Amino acid sequence: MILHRDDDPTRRPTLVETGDFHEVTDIITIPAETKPTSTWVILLLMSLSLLSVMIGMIGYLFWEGTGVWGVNIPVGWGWAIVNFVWWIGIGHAGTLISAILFLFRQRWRTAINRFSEAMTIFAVMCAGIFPGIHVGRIWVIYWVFPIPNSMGVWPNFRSPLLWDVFAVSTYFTVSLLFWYMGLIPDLATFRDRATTKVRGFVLAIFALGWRGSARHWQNYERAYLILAAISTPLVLSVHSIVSFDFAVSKVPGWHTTIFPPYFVAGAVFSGFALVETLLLIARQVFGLHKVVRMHHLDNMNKFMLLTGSLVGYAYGMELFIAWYSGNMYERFAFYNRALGEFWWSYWIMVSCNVIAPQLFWFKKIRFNIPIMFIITILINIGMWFERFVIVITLHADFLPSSWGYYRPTWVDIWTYIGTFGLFGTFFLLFLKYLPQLAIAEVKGVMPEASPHFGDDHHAPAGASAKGH
Amino acid sequence: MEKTISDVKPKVFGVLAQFATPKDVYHAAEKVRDKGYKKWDVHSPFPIHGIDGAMGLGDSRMGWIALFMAMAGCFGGFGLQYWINMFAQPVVIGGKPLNPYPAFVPVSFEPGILFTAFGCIIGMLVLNGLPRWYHALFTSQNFKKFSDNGFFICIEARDPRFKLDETRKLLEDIGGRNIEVVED
Amino acid sequence: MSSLNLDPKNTGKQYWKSLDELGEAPEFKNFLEREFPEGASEMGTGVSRRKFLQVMGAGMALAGVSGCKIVRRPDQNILPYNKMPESLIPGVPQFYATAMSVGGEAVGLLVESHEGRPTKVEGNPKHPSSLGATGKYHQASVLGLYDPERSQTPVKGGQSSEWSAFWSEADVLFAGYKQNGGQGLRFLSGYIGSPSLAELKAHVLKTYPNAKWTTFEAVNRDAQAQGIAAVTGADLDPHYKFEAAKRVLSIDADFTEAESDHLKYGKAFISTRNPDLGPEKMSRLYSVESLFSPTGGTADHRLRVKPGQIVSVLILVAKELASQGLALGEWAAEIGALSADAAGVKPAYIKELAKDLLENKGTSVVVVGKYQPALAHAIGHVLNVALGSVGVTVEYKPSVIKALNGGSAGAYESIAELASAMGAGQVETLVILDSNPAFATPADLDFAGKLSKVKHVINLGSEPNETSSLSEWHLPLSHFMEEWGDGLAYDGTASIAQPLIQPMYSTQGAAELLAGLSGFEHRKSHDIVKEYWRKRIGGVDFEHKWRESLHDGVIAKTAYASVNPGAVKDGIAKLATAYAAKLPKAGGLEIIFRAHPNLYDGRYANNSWLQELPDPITKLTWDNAVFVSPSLADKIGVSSHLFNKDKTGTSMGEYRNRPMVRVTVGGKSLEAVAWIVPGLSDETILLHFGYGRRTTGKVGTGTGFDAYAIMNSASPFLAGDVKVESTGGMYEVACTQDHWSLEGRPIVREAGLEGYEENKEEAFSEEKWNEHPVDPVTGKEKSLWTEAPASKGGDRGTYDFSVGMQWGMVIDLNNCTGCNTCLLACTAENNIPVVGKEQVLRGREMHWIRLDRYFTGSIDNPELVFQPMTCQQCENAPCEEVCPVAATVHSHEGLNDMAYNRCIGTRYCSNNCPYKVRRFNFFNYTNQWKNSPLSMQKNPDVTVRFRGVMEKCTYCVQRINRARIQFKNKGQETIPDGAVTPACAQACPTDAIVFGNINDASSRVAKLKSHPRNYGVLMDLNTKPRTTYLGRVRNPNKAIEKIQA
Amino acid sequence: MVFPKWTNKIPAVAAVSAFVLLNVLIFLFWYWGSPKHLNVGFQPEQPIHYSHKLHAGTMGIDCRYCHFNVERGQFAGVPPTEVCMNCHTTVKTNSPEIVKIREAFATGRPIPWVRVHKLPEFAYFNHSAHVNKGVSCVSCHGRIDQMEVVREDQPLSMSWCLDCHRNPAKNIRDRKLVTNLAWRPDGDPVENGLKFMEKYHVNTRTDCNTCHR
Repeated sequence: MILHRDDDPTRRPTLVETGDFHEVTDIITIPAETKPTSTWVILLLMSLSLLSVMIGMIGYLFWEGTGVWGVNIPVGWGWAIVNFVWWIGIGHAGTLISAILFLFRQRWRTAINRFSEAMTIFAVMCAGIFPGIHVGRIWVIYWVFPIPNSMGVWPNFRSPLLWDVFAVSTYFTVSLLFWYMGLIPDLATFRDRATTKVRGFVLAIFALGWRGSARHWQNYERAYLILAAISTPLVLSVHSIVSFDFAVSKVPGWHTTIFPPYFVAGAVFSGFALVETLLLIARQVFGLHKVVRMHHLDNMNKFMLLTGSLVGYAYGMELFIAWYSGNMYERFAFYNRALGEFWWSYWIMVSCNVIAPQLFWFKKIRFNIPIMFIITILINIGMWFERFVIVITLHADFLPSSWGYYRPTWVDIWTYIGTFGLFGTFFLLFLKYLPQLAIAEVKGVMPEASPHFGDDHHAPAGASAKGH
Repeated sequence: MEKTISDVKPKVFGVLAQFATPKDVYHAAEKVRDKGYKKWDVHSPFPIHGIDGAMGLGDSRMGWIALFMAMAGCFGGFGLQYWINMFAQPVVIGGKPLNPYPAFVPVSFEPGILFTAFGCIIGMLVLNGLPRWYHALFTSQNFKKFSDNGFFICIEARDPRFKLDETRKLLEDIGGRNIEVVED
Repeated sequence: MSSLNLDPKNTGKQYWKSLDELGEAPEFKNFLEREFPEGASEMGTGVSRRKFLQVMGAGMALAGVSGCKIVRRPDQNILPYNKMPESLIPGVPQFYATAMSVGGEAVGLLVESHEGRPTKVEGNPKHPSSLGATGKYHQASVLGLYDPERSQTPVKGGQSSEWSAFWSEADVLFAGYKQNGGQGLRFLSGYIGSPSLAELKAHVLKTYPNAKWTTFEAVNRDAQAQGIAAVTGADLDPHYKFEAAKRVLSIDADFTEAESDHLKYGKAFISTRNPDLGPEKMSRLYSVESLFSPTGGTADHRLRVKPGQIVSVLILVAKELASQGLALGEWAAEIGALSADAAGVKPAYIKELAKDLLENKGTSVVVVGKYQPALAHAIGHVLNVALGSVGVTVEYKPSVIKALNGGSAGAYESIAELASAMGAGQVETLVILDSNPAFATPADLDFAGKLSKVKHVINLGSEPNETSSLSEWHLPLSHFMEEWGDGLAYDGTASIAQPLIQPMYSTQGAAELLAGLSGFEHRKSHDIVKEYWRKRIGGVDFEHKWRESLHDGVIAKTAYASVNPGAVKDGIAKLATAYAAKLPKAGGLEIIFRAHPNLYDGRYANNSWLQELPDPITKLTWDNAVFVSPSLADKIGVSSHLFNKDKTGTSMGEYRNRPMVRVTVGGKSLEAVAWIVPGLSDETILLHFGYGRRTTGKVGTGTGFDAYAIMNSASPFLAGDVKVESTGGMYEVACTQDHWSLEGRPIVREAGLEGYEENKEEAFSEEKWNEHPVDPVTGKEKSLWTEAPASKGGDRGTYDFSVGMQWGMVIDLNNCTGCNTCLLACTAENNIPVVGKEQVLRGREMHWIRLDRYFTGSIDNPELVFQPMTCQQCENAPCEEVCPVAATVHSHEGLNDMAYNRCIGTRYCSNNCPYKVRRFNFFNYTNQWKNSPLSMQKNPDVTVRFRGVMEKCTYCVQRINRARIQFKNKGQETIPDGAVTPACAQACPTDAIVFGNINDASSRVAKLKSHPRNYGVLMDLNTKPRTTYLGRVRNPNKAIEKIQA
Repeated sequence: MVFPKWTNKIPAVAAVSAFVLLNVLIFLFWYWGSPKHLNVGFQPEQPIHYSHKLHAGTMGIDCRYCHFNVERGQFAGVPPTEVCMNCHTTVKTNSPEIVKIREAFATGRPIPWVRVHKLPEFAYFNHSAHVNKGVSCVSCHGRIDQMEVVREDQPLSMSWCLDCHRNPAKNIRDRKLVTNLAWRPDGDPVENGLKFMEKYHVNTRTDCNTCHR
């Protein structure tokens, strides 16, 4: 993405029209300081009710056993794993956006990084639930951690599932730290504007007594840089490892080396889609038009076009290799995906993930809010079906005698819907009570922030804010 | 003279001056630096590009901490796996050798990342002496602006060159406004 | 861990630790209560204490906390014997010989008993009808013993009562009959297979001269007896000697599955199927049938004809033989006179078939199935005589059934006579011994209806059923493992059936009842049996003989001698007219009725093992169905609901509901679900009777459809003029294998004998069968790793599969007839739970062995192959590497160990298993054993698995370890070949499964592993399975192959 | 709002105390939570005050007189009441404890001994396999011959089993001496053990199926 407009530090980034730091502070903090809107309250109530549904479903699952799901032999994994991979995939854009764009000094990232980081954390929470509850004996799940015990037994580090445990928990922790670190200065801002005692107290606690000292900033920036630097490979590793759950196995249609890059691309793809979906809503609800500008969305659309095409390429490549390998089991697996009993899921996947994003070739569409909104939704659906298609490959593997069918139960369905409640609840709380944008960073990328501002004789401030 | 000042109760923490823009505070900082002050600091709502140079600060030590933690994580992770599979629980799994090191890569890599991340945030806090919920500067109402649009320089009384009047004078000369003596 | 964990409240009776495992023993409950309160939090939200206790109750659940006990273990009692039985070593099972009779034919058994609990049935090698093998019914019988819904007390008019009450009434009633000589007194029983009982019967009839005794079995050999008698003039049974037969013509005879003595026949027949015998010695089986029988599946040539044409085919063969110069003796003319219509059967086929039989004159044999009319049996006999088979491949012995039951009338005639007598009100008292006429009789008799006309119905039976509900008195019958008895094998060999356990409830044996009813003397079955045999074999050393026969399970020298059949002229002509009368008119749709392969005539409907046992051909469980051929399905417009897209099987999922059809025969109609069976002759419907029980236990009630409702006593097994149409209704059918086709995969490998002879090494090699043989390039396996045997480390990390005992298994596909016995044996040995229809529908059956069935060739007239598929114990096991908690790892002896108590249930291992042989406890299936005598059947040497745990075949590792300890205690390090036999291999009637130490070059299994027919499934995945297969070799007749082509 | 000065000490204090607390917790769990502590020393009240100290110790009755299945069976077996009666029809017939036994014997009501040594149901331990290879009773049951009332002497945890199965030598002795609880080898027990391991072909197994089936 070449963003000439932003890459010239001497020109005002189109990010914010104002040159006044105080105004920026106001724009971002006021929504958090005013009373919640009724829309927000309604949304929160809806989310909470869904959340309680999820808790109920999980309780029922604990009580009765895994059998309440549609899983069976041969299809030992069902919606639980599909949802897990889907959520974790969504969780990828966040940290990736903030980390990679940070490393590439993409200043427009400030428009979305706080959002996407938050989203990452909540998405990973939703994802993390599933591996936890999908095991048969949940009360001994702690055996997956290498804890010394009087049985003298240890986990098996050859298992991709165990890699998952480490990857996902690491990813969640690091994302949380990354996010919180970014929050510290902004919490200080909130603290210093606090009007009520309680608010001031709480914020003060979490602001850790930040006082914007240059000496602190120095360490802070370096630490942040390193975090960004390690988060990038982390993001790539996490979904690669998730893809190992499939790629390392022997199942035809799973056992393929293309999975890691293809999963990562897909993850970023779906992640961007959901970020944009939420961004569009937030933009509407909280009126952030001034900071979240059209061309940011444009950039994201371009990015989705790219990753979408990557995913499409992967689909094609899978088919080609299956044919080219000459392996009868592989061939059948893919024939069966496209034309077997689950053909519909395959074609939903293709049309949503490959065809839909191609519309972004057209500038008109990249700048059309409603259409891009629909497309992002489609992409999220498509990416869910991608995982479904992969998992369901189990229903017909090597021995025809063992072939079966998979059908979800109402518990499967409601557990999945319930996770949106979890996500929504946290996300709404975040939107309301925390800075939706990184205040310090937004200020930092304004021309006025430069100690050499105005030394040279460039176009006056504000000029470049208009147009494009 | 110093004596008397230091005897003043409550004792002075330092002198705080506000500046209008990053530019002003940047150049002011250069001057304070040239005067040879050591125990002083700049406070701004966001990191000002090159301010550490202007203040004559050395490089941050964060990198070394991170490197150390990364190593610890990686080798710790691999070591654990190696010990378990070779000694604690030497069983053949899937017909693979007891030490299938390629399989150990993920769980060596992830702890590396995890440790580094903790190293970064904890290291940053420790180096900055945070969390520090009480600080003399918080007693100044004006200082609250640092997190909004205020740029401050504070020269602390701990500095050997600190002389209340001179220092205040200096800050005035380099364009500081709302100058106040912050007491501890 | 004492096994003597008695419940303090009852003395003497022995329970075992499994009751603990199931969380039953009260002290165990509070043990848990006090042990795991903290654990409760691990259970997550909404789990009540009670549920939590159940959860923690099961064995492995303890694993969750065994590592970190929270509080000191509270008291738990050990209750020792007062006086300990001699020879009982706690923890060491004992075996007792006994015998079980089905349909009047006894098979000798050895029953395994743990501290007095019968847990497992094995065959008795000394018994001629078993030879060490068992059938389904024998394996399942042990479950019947513990069936919680067994009749436990006498019941009068629905009210539970006492034996004393019964006797006080009966004595009065029968005192009356003593006066009038038993006027209006009738007895009804199935075939009596017990000499002592037969004697009692005679005694009864002597006591009540005017009483009549009716014998009825829905499944019988009347036609055979009639046919043979007609041409020999004597009541003889044919005894085939397949071991000597080179050419077998089977006329609808399922002699490896359903015919008398099938266990023996199976063994003998299979012994001739080894291709290494070469073209001269290897037998060839021609099978003429309409339905697809397992025996038909093993045939080299299966001729698929309409039911009505089967006899015609036989006639044509006879005529063809005659025209080829075979002398049919005194029957030549009669046979010449017979008319035959076998439209659609190529004359050339018959010609070649006859030629082949003739060429092997003296070593060929014609076998006729019991469902075929008398005429067929007669002709069969004639041909055997003419072909000089008598004495070589078939011999004749007096009929056991006739000897013990007498009577010339067929079963259906007799029951019809009884029914009409009842209808006419001539029956005042009807004593029914262990049979269920109210259900298991053709509907046209309306037996149930007529029972109401009988004043006193006394019914002795093992379970409440349709008949008992209509009886005045229902008396509980003892299980054969609770009661002394005796029985005759098909060849007349007598066995004493000794009990293994005291009657669990107040039950009695038939003998005891009869004794009571006849002489008013209440003798115990032990005395009855022993007295009888004292009379029979008596002698000074009787006691010795008695103990010997108890020990051996057979009474020496009691087998019948074979006799030379006489020859009766124009017997055939008579039968021909009778046959012609019943023969449905050609061209129309025909329906055949058969006993259900698992439920027999319905008597096993409440046996959950048999209910969940897949039908050998269709793999249906929990239901029977109207079987139609693919083309007929098209015709009646139900195929779209049954076929999957490309007709490679019935659809896997889109249509979980299957179409209902209405079958109308002779005015009566039945609505049942339709199911496609490839290889069933067109224009034919096959319906199994035995299902559709109206009154039985929870297990059997309401399963399947009652075929008796449209059967006709005149011609019970075959009827013409059938209408069948789709009702539009739907019904869920639980099928465990929807897919028919092999999809061209090298899983089951077959070859013709010739091809095999030409190049044995090639015939089954990877190179020939695999697109990607194990190694296209270098001839070695490709592996990224130095594999286990080479890997070293730690103190015992060295695995070397070339040293010590290395277990392996070979399954000979030539031997497997798909009889399912292995599957039941495994269920009994390894505490495998039954999951019920709903769970099977979801694809969650728990059987460790999957008996795969594939159809090859055209969908209308395919060939059939079976392949027992169970854990292959891969050396490079894909399941192991993916388990996050190392719950399944490899043992030094090459076993793929599954530590249930370590499993957390991610199901990843199952996903990654290319053979899909792992089974998962989706629910707490073992709940079914709680508070139930069923728990007493469980094998104490095998952990009872709990919800959320993966399980699979272990090669019966508990048996391996028992043998290991036994030999090690003797100071012997290695277990000799044959000392360990897994349950499946032990039960297999045809020795298809061979198990042993592959490192011992002299072991059977090692020899087979090096056999050219030996191959592994999915070897190209480099899983190195320890279980391999011997390829299937058929011995087709080239000439006939040409004709078919 | 401005926090008081002392709040600045919180971080340091918190850090230190958290560290300490964590270690204490781990230690406590390690100690109090392990079978070593939970199982060892379990000494329930028995229905009859039978003294192993007296019978096995003072009078020196061999273990196998009562536990006669130990060399043949999976279970050593709690002796049937008749075994007690072998002697006590004549010996100390009028002691109240013996009276209890006699009653039990007469009524045929078994004596509800309280189980001391208990493995979970999924663990299969075979006495004969161990005793015949020269593993002494004392290795698992301790000095029963000195116990007035039987107590659990060893943790009987899985890792405890593994310890011996990995290095059995020090627990192997002459088969004749397995029931001699007092016996100690003159020399190094390991050396002595190795000798008999050789003799009895002791090769312990650590495969899962050794104990779990």
